[in-house]
Amino acid sequence: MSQILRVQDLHVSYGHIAAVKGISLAINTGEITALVGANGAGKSTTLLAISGLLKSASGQIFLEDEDISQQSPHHIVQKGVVQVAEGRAILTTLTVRENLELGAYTRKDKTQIGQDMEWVFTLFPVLKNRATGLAGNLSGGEQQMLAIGRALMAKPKVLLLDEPSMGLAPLVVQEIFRILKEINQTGLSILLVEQNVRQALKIAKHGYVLENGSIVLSDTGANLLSNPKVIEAYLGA
Amino acid sequence: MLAQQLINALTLGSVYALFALGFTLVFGVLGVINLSHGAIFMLGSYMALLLVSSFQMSLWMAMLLSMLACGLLGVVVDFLVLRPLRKRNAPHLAPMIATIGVAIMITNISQGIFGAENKRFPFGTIPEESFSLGNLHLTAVQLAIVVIAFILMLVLLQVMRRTQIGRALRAIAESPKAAYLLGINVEGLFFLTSFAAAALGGAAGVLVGLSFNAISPFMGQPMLHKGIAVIILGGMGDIRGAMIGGLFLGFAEVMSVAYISSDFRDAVAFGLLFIILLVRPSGMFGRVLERKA
Amino acid sequence: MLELRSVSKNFGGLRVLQDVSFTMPQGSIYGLIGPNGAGKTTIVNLITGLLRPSSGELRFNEHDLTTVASHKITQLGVARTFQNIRIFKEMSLLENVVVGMHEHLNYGVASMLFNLGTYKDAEKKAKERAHELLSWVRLDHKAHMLADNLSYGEQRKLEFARALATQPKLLLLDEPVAGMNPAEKTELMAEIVNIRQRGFSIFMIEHDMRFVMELCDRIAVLNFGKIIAEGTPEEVRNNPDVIEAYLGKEDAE
Amino acid sequence: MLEWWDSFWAIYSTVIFGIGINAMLALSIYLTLSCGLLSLANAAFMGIGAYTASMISMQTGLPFPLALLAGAIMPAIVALIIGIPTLRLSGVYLAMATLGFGEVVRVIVLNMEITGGPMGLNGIPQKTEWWHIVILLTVILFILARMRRSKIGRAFEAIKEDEIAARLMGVNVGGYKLLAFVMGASIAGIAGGLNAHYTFTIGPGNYAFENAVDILTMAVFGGTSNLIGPLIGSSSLTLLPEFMHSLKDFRLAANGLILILVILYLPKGIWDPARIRNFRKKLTSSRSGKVS
Amino acid sequence: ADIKIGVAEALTGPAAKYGVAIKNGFTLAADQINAKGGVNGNKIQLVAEDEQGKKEDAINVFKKLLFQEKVLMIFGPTLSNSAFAADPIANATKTVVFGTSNTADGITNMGPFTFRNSVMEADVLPVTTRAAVKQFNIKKVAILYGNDDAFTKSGYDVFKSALAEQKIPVTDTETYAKGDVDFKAQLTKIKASNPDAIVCSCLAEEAANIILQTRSLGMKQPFVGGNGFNSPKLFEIAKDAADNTLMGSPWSAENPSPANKSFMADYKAKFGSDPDQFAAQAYDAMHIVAEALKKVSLSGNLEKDRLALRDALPAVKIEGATGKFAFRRAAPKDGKEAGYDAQQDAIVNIAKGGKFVLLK
Ligand SMILES: Nc1ncnc2c1ncn2[C@@H]1O[C@H](COP(=O)(O)OP(=O)(O)OP(=O)(O)O)[C@@H](O)[C@H]1O
Ligand SMILES: Nc1ncnc2c1ncn2[C@@H]1O[C@H](COP(=O)(O)OP(=O)(O)OP(=O)(O)O)[C@@H](O)[C@H]1O
Ligand SMILES: [Mg+2]
Ligand SMILES: [Mg+2]
Repeated sequence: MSQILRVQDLHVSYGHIAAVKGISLAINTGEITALVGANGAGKSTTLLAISGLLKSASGQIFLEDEDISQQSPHHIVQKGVVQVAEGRAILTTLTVRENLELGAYTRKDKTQIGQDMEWVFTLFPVLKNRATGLAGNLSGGEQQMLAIGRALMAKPKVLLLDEPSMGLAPLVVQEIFRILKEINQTGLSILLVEQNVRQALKIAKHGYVLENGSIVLSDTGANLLSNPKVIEAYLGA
Repeated sequence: MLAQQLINALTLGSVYALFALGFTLVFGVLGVINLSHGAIFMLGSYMALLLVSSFQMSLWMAMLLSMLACGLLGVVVDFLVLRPLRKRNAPHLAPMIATIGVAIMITNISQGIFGAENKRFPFGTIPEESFSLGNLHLTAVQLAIVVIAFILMLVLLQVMRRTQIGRALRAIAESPKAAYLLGINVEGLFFLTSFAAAALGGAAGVLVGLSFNAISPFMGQPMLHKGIAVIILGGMGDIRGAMIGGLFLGFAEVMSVAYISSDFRDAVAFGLLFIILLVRPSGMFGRVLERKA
Repeated sequence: MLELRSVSKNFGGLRVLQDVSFTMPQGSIYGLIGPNGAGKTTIVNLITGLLRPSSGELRFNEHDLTTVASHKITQLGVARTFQNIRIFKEMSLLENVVVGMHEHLNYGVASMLFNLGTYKDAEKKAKERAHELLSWVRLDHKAHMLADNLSYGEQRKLEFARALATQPKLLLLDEPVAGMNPAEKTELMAEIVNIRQRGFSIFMIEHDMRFVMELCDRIAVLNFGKIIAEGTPEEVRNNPDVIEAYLGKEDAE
Repeated sequence: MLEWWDSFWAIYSTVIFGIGINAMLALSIYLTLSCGLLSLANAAFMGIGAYTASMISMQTGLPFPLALLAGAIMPAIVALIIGIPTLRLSGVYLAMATLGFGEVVRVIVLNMEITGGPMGLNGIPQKTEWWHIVILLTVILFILARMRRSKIGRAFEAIKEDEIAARLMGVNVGGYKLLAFVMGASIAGIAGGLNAHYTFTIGPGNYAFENAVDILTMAVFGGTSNLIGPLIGSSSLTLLPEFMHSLKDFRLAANGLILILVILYLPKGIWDPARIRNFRKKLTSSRSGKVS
Repeated sequence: ADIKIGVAEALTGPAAKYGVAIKNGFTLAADQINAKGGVNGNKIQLVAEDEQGKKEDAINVFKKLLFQEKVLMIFGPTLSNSAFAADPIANATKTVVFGTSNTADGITNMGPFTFRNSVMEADVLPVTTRAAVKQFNIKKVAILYGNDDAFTKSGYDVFKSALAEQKIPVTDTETYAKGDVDFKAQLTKIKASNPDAIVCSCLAEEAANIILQTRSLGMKQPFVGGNGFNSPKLFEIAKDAADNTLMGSPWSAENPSPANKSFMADYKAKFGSDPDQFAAQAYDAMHIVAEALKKVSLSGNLEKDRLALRDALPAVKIEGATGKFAFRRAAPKDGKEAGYDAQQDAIVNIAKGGKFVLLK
C-alpha cells in the first residue's frame, strides 16, 4: 500500500509555544486515516502545517515523493491537498454558488465543474435552494455543508477534514459519514480529525491518537476502538 | 445654466470617480485605506508631463508609460511596505499610517525634483478641441475623462463580477486564510491589485493634469479627501459604488454652488456624507452584513 | 421562567420562525433541538435581544423582553454562549471572565480614581471569583494567557465560564459541546448538572443526542421554524416526526 | 548652568509645549481607539476648544482657567450631540463620518464673522505656562491610567474586541462609547485651548484633515496598547523634525521614511510592552510564524 | 564683525514657492552688498531657517534665531498667519521683525518692532479698480476669490469696499477653496449673471486656471486682479488667454528703472529664472536694512544694537526694484504702539501678448 502523504518529525510552534512536537504520520492512498485527541492536542495545528498555512519549525511533509513543507499554500492546494478548516472559512460575502465555484479555483478541467456542482447539490440539497443567497446567512450546519461541498469541488487527491461533523444534526452527521465513505470509495484519500471519535474510527482504516503535540498511539481504526486507553480517554466509557 | 451645470457636474464627478476607482479597489481587496494613492496620482501627472515635454512622446504613449510606471511603483510599495505588515498581522491601522509615510516621501521627493510650483503640459500637446452647442461647452479632454472613467469602471466591474480572478479577489477581500485554502495565489493577486490600482491612479493623474493645468506636488491631497468621501458614499471596496459616489459628489458640489453658495460647497459635500452615513451606515451601496451570533 | 408566545421572525422574505411558543420552568434544563437551519440560534438571538421578533412576545420572569436592550437583558439574569465562539481574543482568560462580572462590580468613580477600599475589594473578589470559574472548566492554569492562544474546545470552555460570571439565572448554551470529544463531553455534563444544582436554569441547543437526552428535563423540537414536538426526552425520542426530521433511523450514539 | 538652562528654555520651550499638547491630543485619540472607535473628529474638537477658550479670553476677559474649562466643556457638549447618532457606525465609516463632521465645522468657522473667517483669531493673550501643561497632562494621565485598571477600561477593551459579546456581558455599549468619545473630545478641547494661548493665533486651517491624521499618526506611531505609547509617539514625532535639520530639503521625506520604518519594524508602535517583555525570550526562539 | 540676520521663511511645503523666491531675493542682495565690502566694513551673514509655513514652526524658528543664533533682526515669516504667531516674540525681545510678504491687516499692530515693505492690498487695489473701470468701461462686475486663505480673503474685502466706493454693482460673488482645480460651476454661475469684468482675488496659478476655464466656457470678460496675479506663472499656464487682465502691484517686470533692470538681470544670472514680486520685495528689504545699518554704529551689545537698528529704520528711503520706498507709521490699535507699513505707489499693469506691460 503506497503512502500518498507522509509527515516526518514535524515540529510547529506559535511564537515560543510548541504546539506540535515531532510527530510522524502517514496516509495510505485511498484510505481514511483518523487523527483524534483532546482539545488543544495539536490536531488543527498539524492540518494547517500540512496545508502550508503554518510554517513548520522543522520536519518534512511528503506528498507522494515530493517535500511540500516549504511550499506556499496555493501550490499545495494545486497539488491536490485540500482542507476543510476548523471554523469553516466560508466566504460570507459571496453567494453559495460563488463559494462552490471558488472551490474549483485550481482545477484545469473546467468543463467538468458544472457536473460536479450538481453532484454536490445532490449531496446537500439545502445548498441548491440557497445557491444565490449569501453564504453568511446560512445556519451553522448549512455552512459546514458548504465547506465540505466546496472542498469536494476541488477534486482533491487528499482531503483534510477538521471536525466536519461539528454542529451538525444527527441525521446530517450520519449523512456526512456516509458521504465520506462514499467519496473515499472513489479513491480519495482522507485525513479526518474528529471529536466524534467512535464514528471516525469506525470508518477509518488507520488512526492516530495525539496528546500534547505528540502521537501516543497508532493502530488500525478497529483496534483503537477497542483499546481500553482510547475508550477511557475519548469515548467516555 | 442648468444644462451647463449638469455637464460641469458630470465631468467633475467623473474625475472623482476615476480617482476613486483604484482607491476603492485597493481597499476592497487588501482592506487597506491606501493614503499614498493621492501621491501616486500626482506622480502619474508628472511622469506624463516629463515624457511629453522632455522626450517628445505622444500623449497616448506617455499615458500608457506613466500608468505602467505608477503600477510598478504600486507594486514596489506593496512589496516593501504593505506585504511585511500583512505577514506580521499588524493592527489594521498600521498599513494606513505607513501609506501616509509613503505619501509624505513621494510628495517631498517630487517637490525636491520638480519644484513646488504648478506646471502644465506644454502648449500644443493638449488637444485643444472643444464642443459647443449654443451656450453649452465641453472640452475634448473633459469628454475623454468621462468616457474613460465609464469604460474603466465597466471593465473592472466585469472582471470582478464574472471572472474567476474577480471571485478570487473577493475571496481574498473577505479572508486571506480562506483564499489560501482554496489554492488562490494570494500574494500574487495582492501585487496584481496594487499594480492595477496604482496604474488607475496614474491614469487619473494624467487626465486631471491634462484638463486642469495644475500639476503640482500637492495636487494629490485635496483629491485624496474627495476620494475618501467618494468611496465611503459608494460603499467601501465597491467598484460601481465608486463611480456612483464620484458622480454623486460631483453633482452635490456643483449643485450646491449653483443653488446654495460656493462658500458652503465643501460643507454640503461632507455634510451629505455625514447624513448619508447616519441613514445608511455602510454607504449608499454598501451591503450591510451582520456577523452572525 | 422563560416563555415564548407565538413568536415569529422573518428575514426579508425568509420566514425563519413561525408562531413558536413554549414555556420553560424555573430550575430546569430545557433542550432545543432540530435540524440545521431550523431557527434555533435565531431563538437565542431573540431572547438575548440581538434580534427583535417580527411578532409575538418573549417573557422572562415577568419581564417582557421584546423591547429591552441586550445589556439590560443580561442584567436581568440571562447569559449565553455563542455557536460561533466570540471571546475577547486579545484579553487574558482572567480578564475575559472579569468582563462578565461587569454589572456586579459596584464601585464609584471616586473609589476607582483613588484606589479606595470598595474598589480594591471589588476587584480582588472579582479576580478570585474568576479564578474559581476558570477552575470549574479546568482552565485556571492558563488564566494569564491570551485567549487567542486557546484551541477551539478550550475557547468554548472559556465562553462558558465567562457566561457564568454574569451571575445568570438563565444560561443559554448554543451547542456547548460542539468540538469536544466524548470524554470531555462527559466532564461538561457533570459540570452542567453541578451548575443546575446551584440554582441556575439552563436552556440549551445541542446536536449531541446522548448529551441532550441525558441532561434535559424537557425538550422542544424545531423544524423549519415550527415546534413539531415538545415533551420529556423519552417522548421526543420516540416521536416519529422527530425521527423522520432529525434523528434518523439509526439511533444516535 | 542656570544661564544655559535659560537659553535652552528660551529656544526650546515651544517644542516642549508642543510635546505636551500633542501628548494630550494623542491621548484623546487613544481613548477612543481603546474603545474600538476610529474617530477623526479630534482635530475639530481641538478647534472647538481653541476657539471657545480664545473667544472667552479675548472678549470677556474671564480668567484663563475658566476659559480653558469652557474649552473643555464645549467640545464635550458637541460630542454628546453628534455622538448619539454617529457612534452606531463602525470602523472606517465612523472615521469618515467624523471626518465629514470635522470638515463641516471647518467650513462653518471659515464663514463666520466672530471667528474671524479665514484670518482666524489673532492676538490671543499669552496665558499658557509650562506648568499648566504639566499639571493638566498629569491629571489626564492619572485619570486614564486609573480607568484602564477598572471595569471601565475592561468594558472599553471588550467593546473594541467584540461589541455583541460585550453587550451580552451586560456592558452598556452605547453608553461607554459615548463616554470615550465625549472624554476624548474634552481632552482635545483642553489641548486646543492651551495651544491657542501660546501661539497667539488660530485659524480654521489648523484643525483640518491633516491635523486629524497627524494626531492619529502620533498615537499609532507610539503604540495604542497602553498609555505610554501615545506619549512616546507624540514626543518623538514632535522632536523628529528638530533632529532632521541637516537634511534640508529632504527632511520631510526622511520623516516619511522613519514613519514607515517604525510601522514596519515595530508593528505595534514604538512602545509595545509585549515585545519588550519577549525581547529576551526571542533570543532562544526558533524559526516559526504564521502565513497571512 | 559679521552682521547676523535671520531669515525665517517657508522653504518646504506648499508655501515654499514664495519662501524660496524670497530667500533668493535676500541672498542676491546680501551677496551684492558683501561684494562691495559690506556695510561699514561688516559683512552680512544670513541665517536661513525653514518655518514650513506653519505657525508653530515659525515660533520655533524665531526663538532659535533670537536666542540661539542671536541674530540682529529677522526677515519673515512667509505667511501672514505665521507672522501673527511669531512676530509677538520678536517684539517681546525688542528685535526688528521685517516682513516682505505679509499683507494682512493688523500685522504691524503687533508692536513697534514690526516692519514690512509688502504693500498692503488696501493701497493697491482701489487704484487698480479705478484704472479697470476706466479702461474697460465697466458697469458691473462679478467677484471670485479663495475664501479659506487669509491673503485672498483680505484682498476680497478690499475689492469689495473699493467697488462699493466707486459705485460699481457686483452681479455675483463666488468662492473656491485651496487646492481646487475645477472652477466651472462658479464660472457658469458668473456667466449667467453677465458681468462686464471678473474681479479675482486669487494667486497666480489659480488665476491662470480660472482664466483658461472661463475662456473654455465661451466667456470673454477681462479680469482684474491684485498682487497675487503678479507672477510669470500666470502666463506660463494661461499664455495669451490672460490678455487684457489688469493687475496692480508694487513691482512690475516692465518697470524700466535702472534699479529694477539690474535686479532682474542679476537675479536671472544667479538663479537661472526670472524673478517675481516676492523676490523683488525681499531684495529691496535687504537694501532697506543695509541703508539703516549704515547709520548704526554697532557696539557688539546685542540688545543695544537691536534697538539702534529699530530706531534707524523708519527714516530709510530708497529707490529700489519696486520703485520709490518709504516707511509709514501704522495707526495704533487698542492703545498698543504699532510698527511701520510701506508707503509706495502701486503700478497698474495690463496683460498683452503673454506678459504684463505698464498700463498707460
Ligand atoms: N494562534 C495561536 N497562537 C498561540 N497558540 C495557539 C494558537 N492556536 C493554537 N494554539 C495552541 O496550540 C495548541 C494546539 O492547538 P490546536 O488548535 O492544534 O488544537 P486541537 O487539537 O485542534 O484542539 P481542538 O480540538 O480544541 O480544536 C493548543 O495548546 C493551543 O493553545
Ligand atoms: N441575518 C439573516 N439573514 C437571512 N437569513 C438568515 C439570517 N440569519 C439566519 N438566517 C437563516 O435562518 C435560518 C435559521 O438559522 P439559525 O441560525 O437560527 O439555524 P439553527 O437552527 O441555529 O441551525 P444550526 O443548527 O445549523 O446552527 C437559516 O436558514 C439561516 O440561513
Ligand atoms: Mg482544532
Ligand atoms: Mg445555530
